[in-house]
Amino acid sequence: MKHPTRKATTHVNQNEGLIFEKSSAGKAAWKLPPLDVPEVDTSKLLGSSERKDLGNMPEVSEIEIIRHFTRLSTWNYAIDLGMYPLGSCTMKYNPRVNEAVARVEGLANRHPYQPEKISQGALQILKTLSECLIDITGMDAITLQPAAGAHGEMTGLLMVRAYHHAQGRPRKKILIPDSAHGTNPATAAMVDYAVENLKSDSRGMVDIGALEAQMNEDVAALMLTNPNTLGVFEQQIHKIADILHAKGGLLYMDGANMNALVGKVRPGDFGVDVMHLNLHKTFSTPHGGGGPGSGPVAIKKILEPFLPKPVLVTKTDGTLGFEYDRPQSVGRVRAFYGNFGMFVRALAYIQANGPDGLRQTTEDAVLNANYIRKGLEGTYDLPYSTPTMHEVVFSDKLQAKKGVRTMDIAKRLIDYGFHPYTTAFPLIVPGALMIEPTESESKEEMDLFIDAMKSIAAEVEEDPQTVLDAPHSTRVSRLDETAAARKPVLRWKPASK
Amino acid sequence: MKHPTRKATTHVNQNEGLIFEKSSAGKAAWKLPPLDVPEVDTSKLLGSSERKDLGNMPEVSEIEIIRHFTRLSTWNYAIDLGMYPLGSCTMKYNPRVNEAVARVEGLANRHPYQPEKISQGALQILKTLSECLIDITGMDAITLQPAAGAHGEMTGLLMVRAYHHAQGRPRKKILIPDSAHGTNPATAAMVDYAVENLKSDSRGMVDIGALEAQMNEDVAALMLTNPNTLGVFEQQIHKIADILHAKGGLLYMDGANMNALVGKVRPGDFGVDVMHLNLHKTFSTPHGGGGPGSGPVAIKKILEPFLPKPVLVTKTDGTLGFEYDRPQSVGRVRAFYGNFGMFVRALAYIQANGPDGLRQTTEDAVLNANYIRKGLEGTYDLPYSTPTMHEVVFSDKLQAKKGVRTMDIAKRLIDYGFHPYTTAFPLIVPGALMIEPTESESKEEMDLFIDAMKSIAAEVEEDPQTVLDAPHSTRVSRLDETAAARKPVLRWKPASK
Amino acid sequence: MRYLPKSPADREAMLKAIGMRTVDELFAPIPAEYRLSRDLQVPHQMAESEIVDYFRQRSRENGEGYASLLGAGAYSHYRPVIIDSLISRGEFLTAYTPYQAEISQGTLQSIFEFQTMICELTGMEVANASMYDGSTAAAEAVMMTVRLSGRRSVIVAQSLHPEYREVLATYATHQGMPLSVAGFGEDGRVNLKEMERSITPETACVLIQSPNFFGTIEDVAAIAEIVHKHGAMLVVSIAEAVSLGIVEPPREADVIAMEAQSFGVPLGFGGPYCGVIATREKFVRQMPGRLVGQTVDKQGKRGFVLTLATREQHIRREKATSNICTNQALVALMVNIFMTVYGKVGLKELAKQNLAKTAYAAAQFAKHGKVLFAASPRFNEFVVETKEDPLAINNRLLGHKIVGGLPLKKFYPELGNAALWCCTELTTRSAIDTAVALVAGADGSEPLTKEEPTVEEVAR
Amino acid sequence: MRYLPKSPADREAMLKAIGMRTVDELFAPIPAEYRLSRDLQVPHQMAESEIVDYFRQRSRENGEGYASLLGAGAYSHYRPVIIDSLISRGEFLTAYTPYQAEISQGTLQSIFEFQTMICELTGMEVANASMYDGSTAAAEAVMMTVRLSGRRSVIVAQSLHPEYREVLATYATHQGMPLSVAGFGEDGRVNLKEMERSITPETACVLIQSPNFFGTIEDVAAIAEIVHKHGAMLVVSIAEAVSLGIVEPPREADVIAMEAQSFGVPLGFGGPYCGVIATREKFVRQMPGRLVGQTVDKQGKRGFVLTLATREQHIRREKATSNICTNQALVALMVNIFMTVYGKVGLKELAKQNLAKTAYAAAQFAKHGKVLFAASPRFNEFVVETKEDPLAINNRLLGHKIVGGLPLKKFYPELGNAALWCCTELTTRSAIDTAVALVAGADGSEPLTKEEPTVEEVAR
Ligand SMILES: Cc1ncc(COP(=O)(O)O)c(C=O)c1O
Ligand SMILES: Cc1ncc(COP(=O)(O)O)c(C=O)c1O
Repeated sequence: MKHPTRKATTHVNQNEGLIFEKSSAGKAAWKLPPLDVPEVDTSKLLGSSERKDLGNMPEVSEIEIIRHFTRLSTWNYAIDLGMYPLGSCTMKYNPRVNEAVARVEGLANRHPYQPEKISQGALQILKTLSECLIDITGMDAITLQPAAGAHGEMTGLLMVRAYHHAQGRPRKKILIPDSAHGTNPATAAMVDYAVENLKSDSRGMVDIGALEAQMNEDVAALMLTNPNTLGVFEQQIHKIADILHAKGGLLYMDGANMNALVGKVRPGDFGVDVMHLNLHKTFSTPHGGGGPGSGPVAIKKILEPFLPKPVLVTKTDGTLGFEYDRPQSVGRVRAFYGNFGMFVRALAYIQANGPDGLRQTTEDAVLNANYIRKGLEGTYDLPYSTPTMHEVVFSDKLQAKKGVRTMDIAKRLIDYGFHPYTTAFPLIVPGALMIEPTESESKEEMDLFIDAMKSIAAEVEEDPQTVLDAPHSTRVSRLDETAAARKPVLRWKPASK
Repeated sequence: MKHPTRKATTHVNQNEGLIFEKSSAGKAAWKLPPLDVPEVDTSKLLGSSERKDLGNMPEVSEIEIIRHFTRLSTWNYAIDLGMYPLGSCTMKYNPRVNEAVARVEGLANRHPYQPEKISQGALQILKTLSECLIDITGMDAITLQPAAGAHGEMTGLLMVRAYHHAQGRPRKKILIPDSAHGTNPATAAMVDYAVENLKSDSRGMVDIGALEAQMNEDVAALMLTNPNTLGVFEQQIHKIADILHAKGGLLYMDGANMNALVGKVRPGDFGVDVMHLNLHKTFSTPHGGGGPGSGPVAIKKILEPFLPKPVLVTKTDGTLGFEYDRPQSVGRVRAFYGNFGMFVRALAYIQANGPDGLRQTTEDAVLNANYIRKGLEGTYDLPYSTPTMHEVVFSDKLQAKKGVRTMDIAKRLIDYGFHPYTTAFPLIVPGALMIEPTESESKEEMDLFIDAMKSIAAEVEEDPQTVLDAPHSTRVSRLDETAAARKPVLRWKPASK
Repeated sequence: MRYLPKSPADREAMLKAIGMRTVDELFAPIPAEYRLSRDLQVPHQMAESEIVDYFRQRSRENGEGYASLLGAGAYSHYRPVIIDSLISRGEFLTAYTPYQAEISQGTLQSIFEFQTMICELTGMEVANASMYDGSTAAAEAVMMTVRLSGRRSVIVAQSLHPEYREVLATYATHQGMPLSVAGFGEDGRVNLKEMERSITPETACVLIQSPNFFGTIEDVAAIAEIVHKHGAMLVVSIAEAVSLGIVEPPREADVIAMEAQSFGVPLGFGGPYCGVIATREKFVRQMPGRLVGQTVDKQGKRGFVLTLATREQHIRREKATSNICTNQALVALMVNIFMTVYGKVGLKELAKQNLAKTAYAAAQFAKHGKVLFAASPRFNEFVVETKEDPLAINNRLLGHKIVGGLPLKKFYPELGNAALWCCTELTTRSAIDTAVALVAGADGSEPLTKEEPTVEEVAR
Repeated sequence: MRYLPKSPADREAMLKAIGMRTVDELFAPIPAEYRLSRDLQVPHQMAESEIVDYFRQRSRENGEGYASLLGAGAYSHYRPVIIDSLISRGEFLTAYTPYQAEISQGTLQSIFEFQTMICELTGMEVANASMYDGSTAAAEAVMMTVRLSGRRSVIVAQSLHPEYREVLATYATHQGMPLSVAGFGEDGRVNLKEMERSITPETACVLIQSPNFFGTIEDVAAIAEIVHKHGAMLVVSIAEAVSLGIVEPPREADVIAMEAQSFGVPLGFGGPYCGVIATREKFVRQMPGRLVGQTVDKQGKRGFVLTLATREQHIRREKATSNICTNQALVALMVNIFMTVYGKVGLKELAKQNLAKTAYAAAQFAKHGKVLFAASPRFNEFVVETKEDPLAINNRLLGHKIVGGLPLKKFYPELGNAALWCCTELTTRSAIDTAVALVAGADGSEPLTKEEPTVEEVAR
């Protein structure tokens, strides 16, 4: 490339077919111990329910499986390899001690229905994590049951809905800023609320005037992300809360961006009634290629009766247990007690940090975002000059003149050894470049990122085609997503059939 | 490349500096628990022995360390990535269960000096593994103390030396075939024996005539590798043993190639008096970038008094323990009891295989070598047409005509997605291509290897320069080893100094 | 803090570059009155060794070392070691959702293989990349049929996992979808007549589980016939994935909602697990969750991408098929590796061992308690009714470090002193014998002798 | 067999390609009379779950859960979790010796960093890539001085680890090198006079250990002066690497032979550990073992290669500096990661904690036994002489799941009822107090009360 990068190069990389293409009858990666009870006659036991054939399931050996997945893994980018500046995703370091403690025998391999009296260890973890998250958010109570952020949103809105019902005046709609993440409106729809868009003002914050105008007795709640998806802190936050509360509405906060606030300010203190957290963002549990996550929902007292059941309680004898008799509960949102393994990791993260570490973490996250903003301001268009917290959003306005869009720049970043930033939203910024470095990036790594972005901007001027054709250094070039959607091939089929 | 390979391509790969280049005062990846005893005054306790400064030791954070070594790792080839056909190295699959059991608390974290009565678990492992290896080799006794093959060679020759001393007629020299691995002569020298070369016959086996001529009362032993480094089984093996024994000499077998024999034939049955095994070859313990290994030495009764101490014994009360009172012992060859962690892995490998698995493994290893020989015969010169066991040795004779040597072909293999074969020996084959696939390679992988080798042979005819300049697909091109040796830079130094 | 890659000097230099003097300036946008002036009330910063000790201690307080005969939606199967070796690779563990296909082919191809194997095992045509768990997958599957059928009421089998029923209720009631329950008969299976009676022209679907909560295998064909006759759809939930190795999958279903935890996912006190939805090709555009599809790059090279995203929240917002975003990707990878290890033959043999252990255990329990629904085919669970309260029995078992079956009173008061027991390939004969002896011991009959029963006995 | 990637059909096809009908033909070269017709007498093929159970059982029979106060050449320090996360990556674990530099840069660069850090810590100019362990490293270091000095006799300190002495004896005697021993004085350190007296014009080197086997720090400067005065070389063995964080390294040595096990290597019942040799640049060509050097590729890009191979067996055969081939690479990587984690400041703080725990323990033991060599500086070990036989004391401790100090009778009969105790950062105060109480209990004096001693007491 014209502008050589100090960050990456290319290296020989193994090809690998689909596992089915390696299968051959008689190969096996399994062996069962001898049966210590009598064999049984399957057909006698199962009759017509007996399965005879497992179709095209593969038959391969252990070494082939190790190589298959090891080779596949080398085709991925990962936090462990470098900066992963996806805005709103908070791709921070995933500590290895979290993985180690999550695998401790008595935590990894115990059944959710074993008697509470022999489950005090796990329950103690739920309790301690709950207390930590309650103090971090400044709320009064919490449920750890939701499996992810969106699931937490649903749980939160269900409580809002139950609350208004209990008040005897159910409401119809949820206000959602146009800068919101897609799960917010999708969630509102799932719990049968109408979605009403709320527009942002010129500084990228909630338009107070519009809010006052749109707020009425039909509005169940406002779903606000704070800092919002522009990385901007809603400075009028308390005014917003007042407007809602004045008309009996509730303030829901999408806590996806808590990485900008932990230890510095608490949503509970600025008027939030209900919020979710993403343990897989703020609290360092790994994204694992898309999940699992965990989306605890923290609430104010007024919503406590509506918590999903069961609720963790300390019993009269001082031991911990679950309370199932919760007449006003919205009910269960999933089986068992939530993604326990993520609770272990999140608590380990909190313990490794302590109060000082958490505060420093937040400060570094905000420092990093501002450093990148400073480094790229001028090179890329900054649609909102409002102060930046944990992430900064540029637009491709300048590059678009040359026909280069945010996705092209993103793909080009790959050649420079980085994972792209977020391009999908916020919708209020056409051609958005949404960049969140998190606290886990060193100055060295960020300087390389800034260099890369500047170098790409220069390429856009000198030879845009190089950028439009990117990536050039990957084992596959840009993939045809349109074709994939037009004639979906969603599974492998044997050539013969 | 003219001949595209189906095996590999190139992909973006992270650069990474030296850890020292990332260091900055105040960064840390460590934290100690609070001290539960009083602080101490270091200078008072240590006086002039107190160290004040740790020089240029790095200061970095945990995420930087994870990325540093993860990035470095992606620059390596490995068995987990593909075929590793290094002749004589037996690069077979390293089962992951071996790693799991080696890390079980009571095996990984126990002290070698803890009382024997609470060490029965570890001692039982030593005993069971010893019994397995004794039956596999057909010998009478064994020591697990040596840390690697060469260490085993030394241990074995020390026993040979002690044996001759005990006989009252010390001897001066060791006979070693010209096809032997470098450690054989090096070891003989280390135990103060003169090395006498023994030439091979036209079929690549020991020249019986020469042996008869050279054998006399000065010869302590013959160090024989069987199958030898050509992958050829010494068909006259018993004759060889007889010639030695007739003159009071001993037959030492280098067991590095046991992967060709396990379960099919036992050295103890064909006249071997002493031999070493490489657990990191035949018994699947990982090479780990060069070690650790383990080189047990199995012997016949006559050598038992000379075993290194301590020796594992079953005590009168039925428990296991070590015997230290061994007046004729050659002494210790290392502290403690050997590379215990490797014993655990080797035993797990034997258990996973059982008698049938071990036999099948040997058969597959020999089948694979013969399949490759068949596939490349004609394309590459085969200096010895004697039947092949676990490995096959070609020469670069045909390609040398175009000025392409074995090392060039080896480097070109890298572009085709394979690790090169062994080029360093056997010395009796100028320009050797020493190929050992092991049993761990599938037909698919070997067909790709054969294609690659044929394709390279074709390139040598069409445009040798491509081969001479290889590799082309790696993050660094061929490195200047001469310069490295002429002005050795063996450590990093701060630019300033 | 040891995770933070900055030295004081770095922070200084960066602040300087930004043109600020203090870190506080960075937080100026936050109204002063809300800024936190105190330390958070969380544990003090701990050393790694302290953290490990803390969780080891919790582990010891959590039934470490107890044998368990519990199933009921969470199953204890052996997890091949390579699962953790592979999912621990940073390239899988610390990657995000594979939106950027060119540097995510590893995750994408593995999901494509996952989708394929789920199809092979369930007999469906398409499967998604995962859902939160079996309970939410079931609820989302029901929502799917509501969208597909244009009908809004739902019938759920009482033999469906009670907690799955609760979750469905949570999802459905708040959307004003009428829910009715179809009970089970003497044989522990859905009461067909009762079910048929409750189907109305407004019935979007019937949701059943097979093997059901009692471990009994439902007559899916018969149920499907009735359901389809009335123009409704059939959703089948599968909670014990290993059953697919030996039990005919519910091919007649329109949608299958599965919990794949049995395939290599640790019990983990209830999560994270791995839900999946599989269905027919024609229904795919109403399917929730991510889907990976095959395509080609500019050179025509095979590659994989996330596809049909127009179903999803990040494109369709309030019109999406679901609000799900983050799923259970890494857990799905565990499942994928498990399915690959056992494969075509191993899964069947594994399932057979589960069957054998369970048949043996049921026969033993039958001597000292009543095994309910004994005539119906079952996989690896069975219900035993005892004179004594199962809670009392379980307390006795705990004394022997054995966790007994799940007392059903809580979910099915009508079943009285019944408990749900489970055996897998990991359940040892001696654990079974000990448990049986302890059950017997309290039932008046003499404790079992330890001698092995003959095959005839077992066959009975 | 589940590790073998072949189906029966594959084997058929391959045999056919080779032109053979049966597998036996492949083994025709082996004289029929030697071919094994029976199964090997090894355990039957076991399932992975059985293998795991087998070793878990052995683990339970191996002192699992006992606290230990043993040192003596093998030290229990905390191992940061990331060590195993990183060395478990297949690219490190399953790679061979990095002879093919272009696809081994990961291993090569990490060894280059290892060599650098060992130099920084030891104060030497060059270090090799590793030796088998501390004992063989010491022996090889001695051989090195024999080659360098042209002299053949060796003096070894009696305060060197007794097993290291045994190993040296094995290496030396069979090469006809005279060995003599230099005893230790009242202060537990090398008796300088005795040492000087035994030096002759034939003395190639003096080999000492510091901190020595008793944990006492030798006066290396004084020893070096004497040794060098007589034209001999000084080899210093370091068995407790963590001491380098707070103890001045033996910069006056000509060769340092180290055991780096303390740096992140599990105790593992004695191995694998990590030996390493460090020396001066001018001696490098007589150094055994692999060396990594920096160089450039054709484009001038920095890279690393194995270098100075002309010292090694695969090039020089019988003229090599040693026969070592396979070394301890993966263990050296553990050491490398450990050194990187603790680094410049952490290593010092870690060493300080070891010092503090040991000072506290020694002060406590001093109340109920005689702490020998008390006046000399020590790191984390100390010798306690008791009236009672330490074996009896240790049996009492075992009852409390504590492994007591190493009775020295076996190695030093002259020290009578003395035992060598060790404390590291992992030794808890309560373990120390319990041990002390149990020692005291038998010495007639009343058992210690559990109340914490005051700082004054400890300082005493
Ligand atoms: C602002 C915001 N809200 C909600 C979500 C949804 O959270 P989850 O993916 O955990 O369901 C995300 C995730 O990207 C987000 O960035
Ligand atoms: C034939 C032969 N002998 C001996 C050795 C030396 O064994 P080690 O490297 O374990 O010391 C090797 C190792 O490559 C070998 O191939």
